[in-house]
This record gives sequence, structure tokens and C-alpha cells, in this order.
Amino acid sequence: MAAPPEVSAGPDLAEAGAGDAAVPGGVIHRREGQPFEVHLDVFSGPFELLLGLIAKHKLDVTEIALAKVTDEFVAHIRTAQQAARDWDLSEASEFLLVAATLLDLKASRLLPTQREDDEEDLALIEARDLLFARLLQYRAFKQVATELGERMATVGRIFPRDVGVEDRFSRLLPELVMGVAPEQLAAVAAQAMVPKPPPTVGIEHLHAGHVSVREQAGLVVARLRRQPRCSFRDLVADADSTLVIVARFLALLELFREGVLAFAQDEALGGLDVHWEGPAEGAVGATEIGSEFDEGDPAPAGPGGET
Amino acid sequence: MTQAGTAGGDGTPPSDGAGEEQVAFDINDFPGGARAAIEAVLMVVDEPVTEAALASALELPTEDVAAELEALAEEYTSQHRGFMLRRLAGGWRVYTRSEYAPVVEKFLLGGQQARLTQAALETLAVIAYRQPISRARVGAVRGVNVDGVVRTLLARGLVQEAGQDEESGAVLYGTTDYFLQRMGLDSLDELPPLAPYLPSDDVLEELAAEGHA
Amino acid sequence: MTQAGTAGGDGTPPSDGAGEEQVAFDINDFPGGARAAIEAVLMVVDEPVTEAALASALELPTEDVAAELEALAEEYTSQHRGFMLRRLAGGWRVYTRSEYAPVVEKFLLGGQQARLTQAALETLAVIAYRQPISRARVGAVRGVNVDGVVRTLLARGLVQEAGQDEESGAVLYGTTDYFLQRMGLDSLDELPPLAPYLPSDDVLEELAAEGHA
Repeated sequence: MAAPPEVSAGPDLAEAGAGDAAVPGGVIHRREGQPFEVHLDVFSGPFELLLGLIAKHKLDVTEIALAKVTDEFVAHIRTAQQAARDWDLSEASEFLLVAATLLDLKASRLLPTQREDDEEDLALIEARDLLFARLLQYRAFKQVATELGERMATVGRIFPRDVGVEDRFSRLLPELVMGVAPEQLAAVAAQAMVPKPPPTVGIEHLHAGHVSVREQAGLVVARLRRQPRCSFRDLVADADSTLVIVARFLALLELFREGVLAFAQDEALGGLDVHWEGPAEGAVGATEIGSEFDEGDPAPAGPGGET
Repeated sequence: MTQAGTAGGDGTPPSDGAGEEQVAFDINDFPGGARAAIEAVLMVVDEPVTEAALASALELPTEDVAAELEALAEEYTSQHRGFMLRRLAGGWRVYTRSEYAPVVEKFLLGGQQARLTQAALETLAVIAYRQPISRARVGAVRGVNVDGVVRTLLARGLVQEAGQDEESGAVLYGTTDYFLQRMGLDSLDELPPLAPYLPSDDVLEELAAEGHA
Repeated sequence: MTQAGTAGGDGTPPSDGAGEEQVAFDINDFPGGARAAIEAVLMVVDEPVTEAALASALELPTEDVAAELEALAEEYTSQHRGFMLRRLAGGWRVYTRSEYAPVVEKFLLGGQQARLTQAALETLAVIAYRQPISRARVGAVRGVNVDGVVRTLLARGLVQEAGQDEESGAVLYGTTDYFLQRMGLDSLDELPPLAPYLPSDDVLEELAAEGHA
């Protein structure tokens, strides 16, 4: 499993603390003779990019006319995928989620429908509001972070006197209470020395609910075994929330990586077909599927599937 | 080592002296009085010291100690001293004055102090305002995986583990006293309010109403 | 791992700035002038500072710095401050004024019983089982900078310097007899084996594989 990429580094960002409202419009800025690049050190997430695009087009965040921004966002993702094939999956999924929401929004505006009580419409509104709410929240934290950065560079640029007592007082330091048995010390040492497991990324934060990618993977595998050729639409027909759809999609990606299924898509944005190529029964490493996503679930034993 | 310990500039003894263990000093005997005694203690502390702890050592009422501390802080300022006395992270401590940071940094750190990246600042902000909070939730707010950034903040002592989420078992994070110091804050209550940066309710309502625009 | 505070003790400035970005300050711009800048540095160093080191940091002639130091020392005395500035062992340092020693003692004695923080305990444990070990190695194991914690353990007499790493020249640390005594151990051989507390080999391998993938 690839370590998460350093999403933001570089002292060049320090000046962002100086009120530079960071217009990462430069992010999709085409350099001479170079393809689009993902400048992960310049922006660090879909919200950052989205805010940058919005700023570039001088749109208010609350402005709904996002068609242009949507196009650029999707274009950016496409080039990013080409540029970096080992894009961090958790990050990519976040981008995809934002892109999907934006596309939905755009599509709904292009289609002259007035289906007042259509469930899809409602879901769309929900998705849009969720995206905007998160965007607004992010913007608020971004702005307050600038303020914190300024405090750090001014009033916080102080050093405490931390000199320690003079020798003549050192015998007066309060008696140290150890209260630690040798066995406890051993336990503490062992714990400190065990390599820390790589941090996992949950998707539970995307929505309030909690959907297990592992469970969805099990379900998807069972269905595909019954019906080895199946459209993604069918696979998610019964999904009762966006989160379930996302979880199944992530499960499919994981299974794809396991080499037990193939995707077919005739045209961009067309229907996605899934072909089962795995064994008809038995485990397909499905125990690990989702371990990358399902925060809090007990981690299954056994290494991560590549073996 | 006994002696009359009826301390207190205002005549109120902190305890009724009689029959009690006596202190080996009378605060009024000091040429610099209680103020200088407080200064002396401040020279040896390695963390912010509370008014109560000082009052107990000096056998003075807490209010008197608080007043002396305020007066000392003002004195340092008006005398343009290179250091200052501030109440930060819940207690009083001597700090270098921020104007002299370039000199102190040059001396202590051999140059510039490393600055936080924008990503680290944003992550720090989310943790500060939403603590205790899991990495996953911070990531949700920022729209990106923050594991690496949180590690940086941990290593810099700006955040620390603050328990576990009961449901998910995820580690929760909060800010440290060092964070307060670096922000020049006495407590988290003094963080600049977030509300002005958040959209007003009517904007949100408008958003909601605009569903079928 | 960089270490703060190494400068000055031996009279060498931390860096001479040659080819480096110059620190952006003009001593005359400070409201308190050179004197306040000197005070700022003196307040936070724990080793006596030489005039030469100060002069270099402040970009001032050594004679001027010496004169300011003398003046400061006199000022503290005439103002009946609780601290003083003294030249000892070739360098200048701020000390508590001896008159106030009783107050300082009372304050220190009145302190709560000290417990090791979790960070200190972990660091101590790692040093105990991996000694002799450098601070950097401990930091790598714990995933954080441990300089401050090691200083605490040194001050507490629980660890001590135990040679130098041949390759890197880094100072190595080990535990003291006092540590053994406080743990109720006769020798380090009596430290309980770690094995029962470590996860099984395959779990470890897995962790290692994931961690370094």
C-alpha cells in the first residue's frame, strides 16, 4: 500500500499565511510544453481546487452557475489521473465524489425537467447542499487558518524562559513519583517500539452514516457470481444512499486491483459494465477488501491481498 | 527558623499564624517586596505558574499576587524590556517579547524558525476549533487525507492525542498548551471566533430554497 | 535532529550568516534598543552566554555588548529586581537574586509531587531497553522530537550520557543507577523481557511491511 503522498509541503506556502487568498487557478495552469500537472504541493484537496476555480471565475461560492467550473474540475481530474497513476485512492475518491456531485448539478441544469417530487431531484439538491456546505465550511477554516498563521508570526513569536532551576535549587525539585513496575515499563517500551500501523482513512466522514466497504464488497462479489456480467447501475440499483454507491464503487476498485473483475465502458461517461473474472466460490481476499476504508472496523488478520 | 510570618502588604495574614509552622521570611523585608519575590520565582518555573501557586509560596492573598503580576507585566512593557510577563495557557510566565524574535531565533535556532505550511495551518485550525476530533473528520473538512500533516503537527508539539472516539475507536486529537503559547492565547476560549467566517443563516437558507432555480 | 540552545556556550555564534539569508533586523529599530535585545536572549538561554556570541548575534562590537551587559546588571540591582545578571565561567546568565532564595525554595518545595508524563515514561522505556541510544533514534522510535523530554529525564537523574555514536558523533544515552533503584532493580539484566509484550512475529512483519511499503 502506497504511503499517502505528501499532500502539502514546501515553504513556498508560508506566504499563504500573509493573506494571500491562494488562487490555485494556477493549479491547472498549462505550462509550456508540459501536460497538466497535479501540483500537490500547491493545493491539497478538491475543496482547495474548487475554491481556486471559483475564485478564478470570480464566482461567489454560493453561485450555482458552476458549469464551467465543473468542466475544468473534471478536466483536471482526468489529467491528474494520467499524470499520476498511483494517485492516492482516498484522495482520488474524494475528488471523484466532488466531481460526481458537480456533474450531477450540471446535468440537472441542462435537462429541462420539472419533476417536483422526483426522488432523484431531492437527492441532487441534498448532494448540492452538502457540497456547498462543506465548501463553505472549508473556506471558513481556510480563512481562520490565515488568521492563526498571522498570530503565529507575530504575537506568538515568543519564547518562554525554560532555563531549569539553578544548581543550588535542584535538590528541591519535588520527589518524583515513579509508580511504575518493571513490567509496566516493559509494556510501555514494547508499545513504543512496535511500528505504528499505517493510518487508515475512513469514508464514514463523507456522510453521517457508516457503510462498510468490506460488507459491500461481499455483497458485490455474491451478486457478480450469480450474474458475472452486470452493469454498475444494476449493482447499485438497490443502494439507499450515495454512500452505499460510493462504497460499492470503492469495493469494485479494490476487487479490480485484486484482478478478479474487469470494467468495460464504451464511451466516456457511458454506462459502466462489470465482468466477473474471479473464482466462482471461495475467498477472493474479500476479507481485506475495504480495510483501507473501513475505519474502526476490526482490522482483519493477514497481509493486504497482494500475496 | 521561626519568625513572625504575618505577611501580606494589606495586613491580612493568609493564615492566622498562631501556632502554625512559620515561614522563614517576611515578604516586607525584601528590598524589592513581593514584586521582586514573584520575579525570583518566575525565573525558575518551567511552565506557566498559577496565581494560586505563587500566593501559596509567598503567603499572600491571591488577589494581591494577581495585582502584582499585572503591575509587573505593565512595568516590563513601559520599561521596554526585552522580555514580558504574560498569562498564557492558564498561568503566568516570562517570555521574550515578540519584537525581538529575530534575535532570539537567530541565537536559539541558528536562523529562521520553520514555518507551518498552509495545509498544516488549516489542519491545525480544524483541530483547534473542533477538538477532540479524529483525523478522518479533519480530512472530511479539508477534503483531503491529513495523516501526514497531523504527524507533522504532533511532532511539533502543537497537537496531541486526546482520547478515543467511543464508537469508531479512532484516535482523537486536540491542541496543546504549546499551541496556545504559539498563538499568544490564554485559553481556547480566546480563539478568534469562527462564526464571522461562516456564511450567515440566510445565505444557507437561500441555498436550500434555490433547489429548483 | 537539530537542537536549540547549543549556540553561545562556547562563544561561537550559531551561524555566521555567510551565504545565508541575513536576519532581517536593525538593532536600532527596537524600542528597547540593543539592551532589550540582549535581555531577550539572556532570558531564554540556560548556559552562560559569552559577550562574543551576543555581539555576533546582534551584529554589534563586543565592547558595546560588554558595556550594555554591565549596565543591565546594574539596572537590575538598582531596581531591586528579583533576578540578577552575573558573569560566571566566562559568560553571562540571569540568576535569581540570592535574597529571594527562601521564597524560591518554598515555591519549589510546595510543588506537587511530580509524575513523569506519558511522553517521558515512553522515552525512558525506550532508552532503558535500547541503551546506549541517541536522542535521534529515540525520536525515530517514538515518532516525535524527544529533546525536551530527554532533558527532563537528565534533570531527574534517570538517564545520563553514555558515550558517543562512532559514526554520527551523536551523544548516546543510558539509564542511571538511580533509575535502577527507583525501579527496584538490581541491574539492567533484571528488566523484564519485552517479548511477552510484543505482538507475534507475523503481526509485526505485517506491520513492518505495511509501514514501509
